[in-house]
Amino acid sequence: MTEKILTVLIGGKAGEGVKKAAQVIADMAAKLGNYTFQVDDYQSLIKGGHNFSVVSISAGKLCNAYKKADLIISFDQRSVLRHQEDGSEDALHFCNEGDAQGSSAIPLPLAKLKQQSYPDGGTMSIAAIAIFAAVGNINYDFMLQSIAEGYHGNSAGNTAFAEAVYKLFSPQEMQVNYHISKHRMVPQSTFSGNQLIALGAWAAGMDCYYGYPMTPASPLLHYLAKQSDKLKVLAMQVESELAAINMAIGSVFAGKRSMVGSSGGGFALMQEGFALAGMVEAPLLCVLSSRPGPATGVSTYTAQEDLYFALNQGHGEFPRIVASPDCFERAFSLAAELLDLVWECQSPAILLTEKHLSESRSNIDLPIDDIPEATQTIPTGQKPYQRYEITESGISPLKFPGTQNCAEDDVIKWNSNEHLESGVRTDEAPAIVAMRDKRKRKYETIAKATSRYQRVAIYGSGQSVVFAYGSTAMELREAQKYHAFTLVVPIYLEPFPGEELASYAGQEVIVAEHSSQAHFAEFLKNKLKVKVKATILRYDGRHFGTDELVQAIKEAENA
Amino acid sequence: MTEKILTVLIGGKAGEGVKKAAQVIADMAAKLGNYTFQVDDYQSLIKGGHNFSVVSISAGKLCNAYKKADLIISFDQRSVLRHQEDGSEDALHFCNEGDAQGSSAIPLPLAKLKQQSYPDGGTMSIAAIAIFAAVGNINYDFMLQSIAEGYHGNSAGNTAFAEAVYKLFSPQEMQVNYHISKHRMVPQSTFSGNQLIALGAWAAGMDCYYGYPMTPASPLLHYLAKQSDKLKVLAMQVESELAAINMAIGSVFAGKRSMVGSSGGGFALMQEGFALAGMVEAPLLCVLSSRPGPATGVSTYTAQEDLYFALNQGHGEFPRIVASPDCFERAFSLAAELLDLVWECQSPAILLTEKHLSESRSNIDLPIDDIPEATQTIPTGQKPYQRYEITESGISPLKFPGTQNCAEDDVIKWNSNEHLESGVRTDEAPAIVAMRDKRKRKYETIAKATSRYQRVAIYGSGQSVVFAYGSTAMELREAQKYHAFTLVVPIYLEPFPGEELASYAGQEVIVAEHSSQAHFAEFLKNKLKVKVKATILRYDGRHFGTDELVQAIKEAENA
Amino acid sequence: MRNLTSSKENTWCVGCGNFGLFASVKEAIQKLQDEGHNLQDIVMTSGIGCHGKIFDYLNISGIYGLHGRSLALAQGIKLANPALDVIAFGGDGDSFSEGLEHTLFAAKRNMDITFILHNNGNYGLTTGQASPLSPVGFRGVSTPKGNVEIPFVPVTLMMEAGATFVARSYTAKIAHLADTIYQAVKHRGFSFVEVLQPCVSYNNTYELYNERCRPFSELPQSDEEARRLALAEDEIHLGIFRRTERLCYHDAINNPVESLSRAQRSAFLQS
Amino acid sequence: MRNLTSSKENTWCVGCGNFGLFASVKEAIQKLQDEGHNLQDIVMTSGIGCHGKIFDYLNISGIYGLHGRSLALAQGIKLANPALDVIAFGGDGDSFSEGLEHTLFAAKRNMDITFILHNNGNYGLTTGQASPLSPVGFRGVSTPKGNVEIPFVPVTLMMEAGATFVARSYTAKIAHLADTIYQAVKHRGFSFVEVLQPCVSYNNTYELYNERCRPFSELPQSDEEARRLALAEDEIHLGIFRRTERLCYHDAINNPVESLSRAQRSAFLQS
Ligand SMILES: Cc1ncc(C[n+]2csc(CCOP(=O)(O)OP(=O)(O)O)c2C)c(N)n1
Ligand SMILES: Cc1ncc(C[n+]2csc(CCOP(=O)(O)OP(=O)(O)O)c2C)c(N)n1
Ligand code: SF4
Ligand code: SF4
Ligand SMILES: [Mg+2]
Ligand SMILES: [Mg+2]
Repeated sequence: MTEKILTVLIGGKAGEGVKKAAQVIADMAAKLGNYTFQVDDYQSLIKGGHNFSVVSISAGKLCNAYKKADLIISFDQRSVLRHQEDGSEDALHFCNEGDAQGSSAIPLPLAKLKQQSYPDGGTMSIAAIAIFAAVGNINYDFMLQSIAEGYHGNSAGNTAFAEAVYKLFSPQEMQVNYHISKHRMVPQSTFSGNQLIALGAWAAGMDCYYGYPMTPASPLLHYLAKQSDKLKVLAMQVESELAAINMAIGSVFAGKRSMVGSSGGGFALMQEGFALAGMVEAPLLCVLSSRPGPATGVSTYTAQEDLYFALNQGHGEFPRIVASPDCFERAFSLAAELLDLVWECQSPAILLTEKHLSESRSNIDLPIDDIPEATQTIPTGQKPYQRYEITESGISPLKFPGTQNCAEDDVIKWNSNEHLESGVRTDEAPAIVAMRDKRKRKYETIAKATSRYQRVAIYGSGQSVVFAYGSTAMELREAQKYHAFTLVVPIYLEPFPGEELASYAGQEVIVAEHSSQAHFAEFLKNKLKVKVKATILRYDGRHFGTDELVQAIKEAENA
Repeated sequence: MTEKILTVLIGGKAGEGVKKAAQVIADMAAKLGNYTFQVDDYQSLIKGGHNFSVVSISAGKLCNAYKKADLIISFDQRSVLRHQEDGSEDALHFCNEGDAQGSSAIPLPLAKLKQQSYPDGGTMSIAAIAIFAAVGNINYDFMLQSIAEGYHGNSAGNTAFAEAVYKLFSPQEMQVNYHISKHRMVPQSTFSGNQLIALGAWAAGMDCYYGYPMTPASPLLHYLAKQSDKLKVLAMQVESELAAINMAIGSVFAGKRSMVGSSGGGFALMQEGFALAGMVEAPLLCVLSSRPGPATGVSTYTAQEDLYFALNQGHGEFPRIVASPDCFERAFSLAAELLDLVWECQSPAILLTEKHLSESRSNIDLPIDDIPEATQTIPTGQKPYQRYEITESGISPLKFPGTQNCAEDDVIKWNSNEHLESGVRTDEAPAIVAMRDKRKRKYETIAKATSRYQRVAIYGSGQSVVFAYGSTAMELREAQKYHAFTLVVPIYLEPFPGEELASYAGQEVIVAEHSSQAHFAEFLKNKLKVKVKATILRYDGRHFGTDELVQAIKEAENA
Repeated sequence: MRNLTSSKENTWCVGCGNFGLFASVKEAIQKLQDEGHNLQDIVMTSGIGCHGKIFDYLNISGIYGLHGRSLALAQGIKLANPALDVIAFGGDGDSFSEGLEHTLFAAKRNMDITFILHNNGNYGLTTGQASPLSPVGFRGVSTPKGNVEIPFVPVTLMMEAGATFVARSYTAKIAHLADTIYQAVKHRGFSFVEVLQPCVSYNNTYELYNERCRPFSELPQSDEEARRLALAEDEIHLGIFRRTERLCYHDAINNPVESLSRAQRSAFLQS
Repeated sequence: MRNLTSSKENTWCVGCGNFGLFASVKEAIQKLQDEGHNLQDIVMTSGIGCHGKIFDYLNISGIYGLHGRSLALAQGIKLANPALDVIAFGGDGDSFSEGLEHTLFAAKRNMDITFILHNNGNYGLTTGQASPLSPVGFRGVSTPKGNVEIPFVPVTLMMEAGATFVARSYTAKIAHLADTIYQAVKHRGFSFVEVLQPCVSYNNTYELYNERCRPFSELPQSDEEARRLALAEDEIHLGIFRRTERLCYHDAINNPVESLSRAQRSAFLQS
């Protein structure tokens, strides 16, 4: 019952346009009526080294890229050697002549043609697209058009190179065993997870993004900076993550919906600011996109090691919200939802994700309808205005200086010290208790507010129950095509959706996650008293293979 | 069976020497054969406002200061009003004439005498000491000597003022109902918790302390800076907490035992550095002295809100050690023990404590014998030297550049990126897994190493089991004088001493802590599956009163 | 009319220079108000330290931030709403140690905010540690043998960083200080006012300042001249050292923050 | 004899200025070794960025630190063992953005370390964002419309902060750079070497530098003269701008770090 899947792997040096070629190939496949899933495997270097990108293509929705490729295109010898074992049966593997020695790769005169096409130098990238088009039986003009759309500049060279490579193949001579040009109705736009998070937050009113570059969160900044004129958004690179979070809090004080994002190391630097948001009750959305740690760790790979770190961000007691998108669509809708939620509850939230979702790409329809029509009204309280008016819900009135919701006499004081209702500092015991109790009541209010949303996703059904969160859920959904099991995914981690999950309490479950310490399994044991029958752990920074998961689950079942 | 206890409370404006007076009083009481316990209640201001200090004095060891005072000395009217209700039955309450109105306080011409004694201005401080001496029937010369030792400068004025105040009292006219001058053998030196932590770490070889001032951790810096010549220690105030932790890691790299300290906000800033220590496997001891949060919070009061924050310091996976001293003696011995432990295991550790221990003072004997004789030898590994040599225990050889343990050809590379055994960076999957597995094995090694130490303290016995950690244990020990219960105190929190505590698993327990969210109770539920019958929480920054605890425990028992 | 002084008990030490600073700030704000500025449009931030207490005393909207982050918050506010006049208060520990980076970057960007430095040459609130502006030899609880670091010179450092308005004044010269602050707020771009603020408890500099402070009134002709004045050792020159025009940040980026409605966003995404 | 180049594969882009810098550093170290310096006594630190990769390539002990913390680590090493020669490598993002504070404080303290700035005017490793040293108009992924901030001038900023040795060189002038680094390490106190380092991928400045760089050899007579040279716009002056004597930090504090034995400590506590 599984759909046919075509997987293309392109390998080469950084700077040779491996990722870009994969992107154009994925876009072409989507336009021709296929679902796609692209994963880039690259190292922290700009040129040289070894990069590769994988695009899986299918008539059905894909939740992961496959590890065995049907078509491999190697730009250099290292790639030929590295990917010798990565082909499926009957895989086609192409490389430049001279790089093939001792392998089964088919040599093509790529370097020579490249030189002829670009007298002043150009990129190997185009060759991959042309090979894909040729062996995929893709229309020549459509290929050229796709190249023109994907690459700016040197269009003559690109065309010449594409043509020369495409013509190396006689029609129908070598073909992949997959019919690409199906012209089905599939989503036409391909997005990375980061783009979806950015767009989702923007859809819910984000006006300011402050960031300091850090893989895999940097593309949030790049994307928003590039779109800033169109989206009328401020996307600013600042001097450090400390600056980012404090500037964002300044901006929410002035009434603008704001977001920050980083990976573990940068997030570590934002902890004090996160606690500030808790104290001043600033609505602030933070994106934490994980990579293997600790410290600098492995900068360009995926991990889920920061669960407890995220749940315990910042010193002191205050309500935190942590949720993690389990698919591309949710990256968009959850970002929007969380931004609304933080403004409703005046608390900071973390959208926790991983490189695997942040930087992978797929063609999806934006779930625009999941975004509420308009913001709930913000309470403005009684006269005289008191920023921290003590209320039953714990939510106090919010006003913005110099705006229309603010009267002449309103004095709006946000205070990092413990404070009175007026926002003025206090050290008095009863006042401290009163204000802490107010904030404490927000735990309940937040739990209630989130219960309006989908806090748990359940996919498929089968004998075993497998728990996962974040992008590991995608990996497991792909595995569900080959083996039936019930996949249970908490989208919200804090507040924990105990009600929705109550039926799993005490049950035997399998837990899959990208960590070496099985923190998520620990978390579920604590929260749900589940019995963890087996954990499936991967912690080398790479995503799970579909086969690998199927096998591990079967093993756990038979154990 | 409880010993008689005398409690002295001194209240006044900041800058009037309230704390200092209490200190000298405590020192006098200790010299005269009493145990003492001093708590200072002060606000974040330098002059003005309201401060008070409490000293309890007893023939038996004291674990807390009492809230009801037998002798109250108020330096100003605010103090008179504030402390009206704080007296025990028959309490003596003295104040300056003019401040007494409407209260039962006894007016004395303190301001007048002060002015006469110090034509150029002086401090009220001395008056409190003289009153204490007079109503405590303390030898006049001993009083003068104590003042001379405690106060430098203006000794003529001090003597004149002390004499004038002392002489206001006819011998034996008004007396506290406690015999102070007992000349028993008690510890003669009074220490604050911070001093003990500093000395303990120093005893175990600390050479460098880097800090940025933050209450209640600043006195670590002040004390070590003051003693630096004597102790041959470097105690340096640096530009930020980020600098502190990174400089400390630099110093351990060069072979010096180093320590940093801060409170929640500053610790939040050290998280990335803490993760660095995890990655480079730096032996680093960090002191986290808590105050109420979040953000700036309530700077000069006590709290235990940072438990999970401490347990989850830093992003990524690496072994962390967290332990909390449950009494003054342990502040000294645990600091020493942890410093040895981090060097043995090459991992960062947190000594978690609170303002209540850090800044309270008591006369104790330093448990010098608890400090091991010498450091375990540091493994230096095979040739060629590899910093991250993969070993069974996870502990790799440690060498220091430019020192004798280092050969001509040794290249010592510490790396914040994931690395090979040589310390050179890697992105390769098998190498990543190998190094992570090495670090993972340290969890076990650390657990084994700590099992050599006392990881749990159990005090008293009784029907109920009460759990606490940190200085809350002291508060409960004082309560044990009035009500019998079993007090169980994990000194180590991570690795969790599950073996020692196994007998409590599943039991009904009471948990006392300084937090509003009962994190420690949550922690015990997760770790030990205890049933928490009741939590006793205080979160206004003040310490628990002894009566309050006794009553709360009784209530829990009868519930 | 709004009283600029709040009802919060003032806990600065008697004689603290902060009182003069507070009075001057109020005078400057009063003048702005007289000229038609709306109090609703004036916003303050502060860090943590004795200086930060001005937040509780001054009856103006704002954020009492974390230690060292006053200028980061101020920049975030300004960018979100450029119509506001943003005044950031900072201590010397706050803004030249923990938060030095934000201070230099705010100047570099020529952010249109006013930064008032309470320079008391030490960490007052935490009981008198040396600050990066403490003189060599300063004895405090963390430098009992005397500070060995030479202090930064705030005026020249801020000039170096790119501040377009750079001034120095003294808390005991209320009229001078009030006018300087007023000018600073009026300036379009980053304004820096170093306020010499004696700390009677840990660094009593009244005598020194009273003796050496010399106000000047002519804007120096050049940066060299300004530097010479700022660095003079025998005399402490008070006045405006630099006042230049340069595109301020929110003008330079052609401020795109223009809150679109949900409907507009939705329409855009559907297209 | 130890090979100064490790066996780690070099992944700098072909043509990157870092190759010249690497060659110069090795030459300088070689010269120090020839003069009797022991390689065991030379220690390096680096931050994260393309510059940081020098850590893997140079066969010298040290710490590959966090982004921005190279100079904090370096100071900690020096204080713990003043006998070591400590060389800190930093990127312009690393040392003038994330870690700017440590950079300025290390200079202020006149820490006896050498700081080598790989100034490539952008964030190379993270794919070409603007850095605080990028020129106005620089287009990178975070500034697609062009950077609007004026860059800091590292030479004058470090002079302002108190560095006692301040120099500028260029990766394409290996002999000049090697000698500058050699002099910097020999200097007692904080030495700063700004290295103009073209980034062929994101900020290819070879042409500009080849055209405009002018080495000078006479130490400027005064700081004003040095500033004038450093700030010149038509020509980029290379050389030593400042070289002065001032007590370095570990001398000033009369370095008390003197590991007492456990027994000595115990005896002290018992007394
Ligand atoms: C992250 C952090 N570190 C340290 C502190 C403690 N702290 C509070 S005020 C202060 C120094 C104040 O000095 P300064 O900024 O000069 O202000 P002043 O009190 O002198 O006005 C410090 C270190 C803190 N609140 N937060
Ligand atoms: C705390 C933290 N924030 C961000 C990063 C991501 N990061 C790695 S290198 C780099 C910038 C590098 O620029 P630069 O220092 O100029 O070095 P270059 O690559 O140009 O040599 C950044 C932002 C990080 N590793 N850590
Ligand atoms: S300590 Fe100094 S700065 Fe703080 S209030 Fe007192 S005099 Fe002013
Ligand atoms: S990106 Fe630039 S700095 Fe980095 S290696 Fe390539 S050329 Fe050098
Ligand atoms: Mg100050
Ligand atoms: Mg750079």
